[in-house]
Amino acid sequence: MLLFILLTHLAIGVAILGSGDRLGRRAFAVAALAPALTVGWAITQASGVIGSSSGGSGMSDGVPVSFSWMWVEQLGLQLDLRLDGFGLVMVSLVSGIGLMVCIYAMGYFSYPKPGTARLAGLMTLFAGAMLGVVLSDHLLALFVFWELTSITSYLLIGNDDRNPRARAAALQAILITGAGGLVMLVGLIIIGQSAGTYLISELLLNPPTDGVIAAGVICVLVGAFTKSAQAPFGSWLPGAMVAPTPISAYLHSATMVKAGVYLVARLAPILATTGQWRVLVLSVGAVTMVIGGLRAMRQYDLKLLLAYGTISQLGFLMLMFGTGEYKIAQAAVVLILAHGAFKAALFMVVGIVDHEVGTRDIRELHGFGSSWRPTVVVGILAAASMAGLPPLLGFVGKEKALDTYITYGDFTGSGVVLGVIVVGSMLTFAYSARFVLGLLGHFGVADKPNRSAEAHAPSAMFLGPAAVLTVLTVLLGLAPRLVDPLVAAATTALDPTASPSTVKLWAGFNAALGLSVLVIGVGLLLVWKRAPVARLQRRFSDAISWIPSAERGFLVALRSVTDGSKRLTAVVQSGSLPIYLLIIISVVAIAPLIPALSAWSDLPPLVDVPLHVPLAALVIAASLGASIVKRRISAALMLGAVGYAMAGFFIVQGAPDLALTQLVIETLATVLFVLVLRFLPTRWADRSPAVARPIRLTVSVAAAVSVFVLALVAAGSRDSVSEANISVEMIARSAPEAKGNNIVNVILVDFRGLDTLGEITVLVVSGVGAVALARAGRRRLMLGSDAADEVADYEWSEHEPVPSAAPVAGEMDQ
Amino acid sequence: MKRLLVVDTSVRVVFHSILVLSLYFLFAGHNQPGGGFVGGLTAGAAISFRYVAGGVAEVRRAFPLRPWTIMGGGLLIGVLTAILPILSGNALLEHAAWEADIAILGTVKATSALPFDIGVYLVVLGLILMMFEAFGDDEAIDEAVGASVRGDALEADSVVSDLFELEQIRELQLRRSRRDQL
Amino acid sequence: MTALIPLPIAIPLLAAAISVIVGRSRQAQRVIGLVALASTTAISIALLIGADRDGILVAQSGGWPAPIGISLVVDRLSGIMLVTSALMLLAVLIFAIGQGGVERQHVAFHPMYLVLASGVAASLTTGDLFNLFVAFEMMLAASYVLITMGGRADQVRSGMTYVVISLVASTFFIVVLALVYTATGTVNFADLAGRIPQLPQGTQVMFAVALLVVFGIKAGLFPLFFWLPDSYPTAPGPVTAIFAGLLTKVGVYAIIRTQTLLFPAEAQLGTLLLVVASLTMAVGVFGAIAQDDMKRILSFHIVSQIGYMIFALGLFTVAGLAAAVFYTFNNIILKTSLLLVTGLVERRGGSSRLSEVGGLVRGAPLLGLMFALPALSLAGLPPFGGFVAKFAVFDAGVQSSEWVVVGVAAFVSLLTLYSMTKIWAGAFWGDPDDRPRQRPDTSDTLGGPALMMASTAAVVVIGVAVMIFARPLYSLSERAAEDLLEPIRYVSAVMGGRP
Amino acid sequence: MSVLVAFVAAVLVGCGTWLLLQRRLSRIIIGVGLLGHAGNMLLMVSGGRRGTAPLIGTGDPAGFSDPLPQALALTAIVITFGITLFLLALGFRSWQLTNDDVVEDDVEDRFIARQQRVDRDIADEILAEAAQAAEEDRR
Repeated sequence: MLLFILLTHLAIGVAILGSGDRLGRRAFAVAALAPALTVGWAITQASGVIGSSSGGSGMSDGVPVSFSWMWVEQLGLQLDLRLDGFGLVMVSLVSGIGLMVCIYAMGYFSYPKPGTARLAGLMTLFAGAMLGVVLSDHLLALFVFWELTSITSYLLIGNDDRNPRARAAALQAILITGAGGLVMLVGLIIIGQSAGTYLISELLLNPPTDGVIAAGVICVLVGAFTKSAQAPFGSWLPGAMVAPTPISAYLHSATMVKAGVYLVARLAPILATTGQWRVLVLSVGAVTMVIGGLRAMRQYDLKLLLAYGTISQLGFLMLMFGTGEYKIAQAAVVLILAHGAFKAALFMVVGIVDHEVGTRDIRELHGFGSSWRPTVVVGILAAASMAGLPPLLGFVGKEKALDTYITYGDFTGSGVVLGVIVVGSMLTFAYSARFVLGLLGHFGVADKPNRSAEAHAPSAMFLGPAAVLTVLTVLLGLAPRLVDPLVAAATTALDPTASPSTVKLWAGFNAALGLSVLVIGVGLLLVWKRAPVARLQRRFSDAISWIPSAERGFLVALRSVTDGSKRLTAVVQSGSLPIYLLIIISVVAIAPLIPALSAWSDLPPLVDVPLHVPLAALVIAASLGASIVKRRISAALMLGAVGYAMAGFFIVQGAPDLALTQLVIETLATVLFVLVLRFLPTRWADRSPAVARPIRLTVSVAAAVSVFVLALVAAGSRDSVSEANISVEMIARSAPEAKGNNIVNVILVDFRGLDTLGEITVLVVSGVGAVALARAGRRRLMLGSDAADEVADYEWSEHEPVPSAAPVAGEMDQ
Repeated sequence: MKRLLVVDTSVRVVFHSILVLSLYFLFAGHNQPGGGFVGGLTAGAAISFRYVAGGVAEVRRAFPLRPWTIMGGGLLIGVLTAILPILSGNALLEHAAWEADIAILGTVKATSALPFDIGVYLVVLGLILMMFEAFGDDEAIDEAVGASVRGDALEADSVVSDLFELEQIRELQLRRSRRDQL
Repeated sequence: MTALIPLPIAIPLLAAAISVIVGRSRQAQRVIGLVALASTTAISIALLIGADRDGILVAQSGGWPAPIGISLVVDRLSGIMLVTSALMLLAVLIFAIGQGGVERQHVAFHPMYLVLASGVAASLTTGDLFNLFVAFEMMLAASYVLITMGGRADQVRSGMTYVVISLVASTFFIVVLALVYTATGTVNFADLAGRIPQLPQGTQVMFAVALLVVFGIKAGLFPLFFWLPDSYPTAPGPVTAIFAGLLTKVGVYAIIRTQTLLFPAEAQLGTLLLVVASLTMAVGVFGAIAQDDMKRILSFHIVSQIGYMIFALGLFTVAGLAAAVFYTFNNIILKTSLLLVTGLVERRGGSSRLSEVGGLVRGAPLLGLMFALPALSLAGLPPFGGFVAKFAVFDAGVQSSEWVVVGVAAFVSLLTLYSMTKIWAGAFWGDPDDRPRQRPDTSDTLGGPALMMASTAAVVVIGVAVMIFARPLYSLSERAAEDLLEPIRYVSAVMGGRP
Repeated sequence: MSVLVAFVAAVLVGCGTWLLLQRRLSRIIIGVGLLGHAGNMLLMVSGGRRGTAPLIGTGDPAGFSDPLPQALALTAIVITFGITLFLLALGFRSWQLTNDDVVEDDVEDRFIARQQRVDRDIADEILAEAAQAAEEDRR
């Protein structure tokens, strides 16, 4: 069934994509089937997974649903799915919000453009992949789904592909998350190899302690940070806001960006005490939470405000889950639920405003008419939950977070982290208020047109999903007992040793409540003094503007890679044959020479046949001549002379067949050479020598020396091999078995006939090829068809004549 | 082309004697120096005589079969000698041998290596013929060059005759793209 | 079963001979080519199954026992490569027939293509170093003709580079062969495997390096690859596809074969291979980033990915070699499909330059899908076959603690992803109207002629099948790797009872 | 093998390399020819001993020169011959097109090398866009 759910997403997604644009916005109705099915299924599984126990009594006795399928088990690649308590939380987020977003999208895309249905299909595929991430019990299976979410996110961000900014944002997103993914893959391999298993559930029971695991931890965390837009990898998330709002609401606030948090949550109980885990997660989370909050406070675009708010909240979640303390993690579970609900609702409200008013800039909003009241109320409630005001779910979560941190944060630096959380929460309060004030029109600038007052109010269906989520926020905030069993089961799933406590709205007067009051108080102050605060912030950001930002860093990195590539390619890929040959010959000459020198042995006799001496003199003289002469024909004749001298060598050596062949071939080659050379200019001049003469000379000498040494080393090594040459047996078998007296011929046609077969094939090929080339200029003659047009397959050179055609081959007639 | 009777006749005589020599090389190759390669190449040398005497037309007259066919046929014979033994359950290229005592000639040995060598011979012969077709067909070459001067058959290719001037090519491409935009 | 071994060489060759003779009838050539390659594919599959079930298959040509005659050997590695190459050759032939173009216009296309097929099969099955040279020459000679087919100026220019460099490499191969025979007195692989270990160690390493360099030129290793991206893109579309898919990988095969079989552990070039691999990966991918033409981008990626294979080989472990084998055949499939798609893009958009096409995904979504699947796989994104391959390489690298190279590989993998998104954003996204276009052919609703689309789709589907059947395929690669690390199996299979 | 033979092969390789490293195809062909001779020279002596022609019936088989390298050299010679012919055809075609047989540099590579490409890279476009977006964002 687990697999079936995933496959259903795949099937529905592919079906929608396959139908093209025919479905229009109804595609989202089809797409809604998948999350609806998942939610329904999750509800049926809930009682079993959560188990009977309630929060207060400690361990949950829920039984996870699991499924396993081998993919490439030798590599440890297998699909292990497992639905446990925490999985259930994530599934309800992914599919619950997914369902809401699908319904919402039907309203959002009331005037569908081409490509709308594609969004629905890709979103379904994404939902499937995201479910895979949260259901995988196997680290590599998790990675597979993880990357699938990156790909679908890339396609979704860039869906409006004519918009260069969409393409740019998509590229940035996939490069950053892709880079993180790769690093993470290496980390996962390290962890898996040193632990001997990739199963999270097994890792939980036997945490690895190997030395290299510290490196693996860092790698995995880099992946998690990029995915969850943590500093300094967060730059892609604001850019991703070019995607349509339903997509942003779903992927870039509620689900995909939580994948990193999810992974940290899963691994923290296993690895929190390993290597630099806590230092890394907590410092990165802290920086992210504060910077995200600060930036959110400065945005005028509501959507960007929410995006930075999301980054900040993700940092918060990192701080909670990353500790590896189940008490704190329990609070984080509440928080992740709360965040999913209110952030999706807020995005939906922004989408409604954008859709109906045509802007998201708070300077262009001047307050709404009375028909908008439900929308505004929804927005305010959701923002209040984000700000952590009672009695909403956001408050419950934050309160519990502060409380658990105060009580159980007994590791080094927990006090600092607590401080960061308090400061971050103040900022959260401030930007939540900014959102509300913006929605109410407080930032409206007089010289901008007032379009918001008379804008159409959204239809009930359009607002409905946001309203439902907000009602849930209120309801669960008032009665947190409703989620208590789920939270308890999730906590137990994260850490089997956990004994979760109860989630309460009112936990009595304690330090956490005091901090909450402080947060709200300072938050109110920030809001009241927002103008001076903004000035202060601007001055501060000007002061630190010399510090390169993450976006800047990304662009510089990318540009330096592309520029560097061009520069490097310009150098190594010169396009010039002589230079290529120079490099190749140098390598060929020098590489084997180095080991050969170590095997250098005694010299063989200087001369073994006196007759070799005059022949050698002839060869050397002719080959030097061929390299020096300036006339083509002379050079060809010199080459012929070398060939004839070679034939002499063959005769001396006792190889008449070879000599005969050499003689005939040399003659023919010379004739044919001359046949071609008669067309070419008689003398050659090096118009632009590609390789300077000294270098040419050096490489030539090096090649010669190398061959000399190699030949002598090879000859000197012969004695160390005991067996005789294989030709001895050929000589013995030639006459009696192959019925031939000329052993060379017997070898050619019988012993090694396959060589000869290949050889005549080469002759056929080169003959055919030579004729084809030589006659390419007059294809008509050869083919009997008017072939000239299409042979060249769309290459530019064969278009019609261009006016200033360069001189044609006329001079040759002179 | 003006042709001298003496040259013509002597070339034909020489031509045929060299051809016979090449056949000797072919058939004797299994036991003495020679073989398909040397035979074929020698025949090629004979062709070059004909070419000197009368150009490519003379070569065509000497071998009315198309070089394509000769080469393809040679390769076909070669491959068949390689494959046929497989069909009869032997190894690739496994040769059979026969010996017979004939009164006058003494013991005559024939092996199936001979057809293989014939294939080699034909391929080499065909190759040489093709080379003369390719490089020796002066009339056709003149025609092609003429065409390129007139600017029809080769016009596109001759445009890039000055490949060395990159800027020119760049300009060409730009002009072409502009033309396409119009 | 052993009777089948020579057929992947012989059948295409026979077909090539007939194809030369019937040159005037394109229809007959097509039938001959298709029948030959289809039967070759079937036989290759049978051989792979046989080699996997019964162990290494050996046929001695001419019936002469090794090392007198030439041994033809099909072990698991050869079998895998044979099947992959046969499938690709068949698919690309169908594509070429669908395209018309050079296939229709040129008498010599079919014979040359079949010789290429035969040469590839010969290179993969031969058990003889000199015969490997001949097989390479068959393959290369055919590739020379195919790459210049059409005789355009840019083809002649790049053809010269390609032919001269290949010819120089072949000449060095001859020199090395001569020296190998000088030192050992044999050219048979199995025989060499017994004799080379007797040589002084310096000589062994000398031969190992020399063979690596010779095959490295064909495989496109740094710094020997520069000819490759200059020449492949100028060939006619289907030819580029098959070259990109097959030729360099045959070089890689030769490197794997010789380095594992001929040289004992103390002469193996582990570190050198790892260094070369890193440089090849990096320089290749940097080159790809600098390009604008799809064909050239993909050509540089060929180089880059050769680096991965050599990296995995350089580990000399079962995991490494299994990864190398898996990566290699998967890469053949991916590269072929990507270049076939490029051919379709070129047809559809009128150019393969990213600056001249755009927005194809709207008019031809199927084309987009057929690009996206192999491209994602090539970039190593899960769950595609390329991911399994990349994962296997990483896994093996981590096992051997080669951190630096794993790091380079990961970085290169990211740049590959960037490069693929660049093609995607350039050719498939964006507004086609603001780009200079040439002769766009948007007549087909599918995205191209049915036959071209079908054959491309078939290759893409094979690529997807690698993902689905990754488990049996990886097991097979692993068994092939075990064979490679136990050269004695190969030697005893070839030499029989002989020492 | 004697030092002399190795030296001759070395000279052939040196001269061949010298000829290869320039732009004329006809010189390159000659260079390749010299390299090929070097290979054949080494193959010829690779059997390790000189002897009489390996023809059965002409003498003692123990005194034969090694026939296998001869066969290999023959194959190599013929193959090199075939490929050289093809290379000649390339030169011929080059003459048809450009009236010369110079091996030119790759145009595309030169464009990249000179940073002259007028078409802006897609990446450049996207990057510029992203930079602008980032700038606006900064306000």
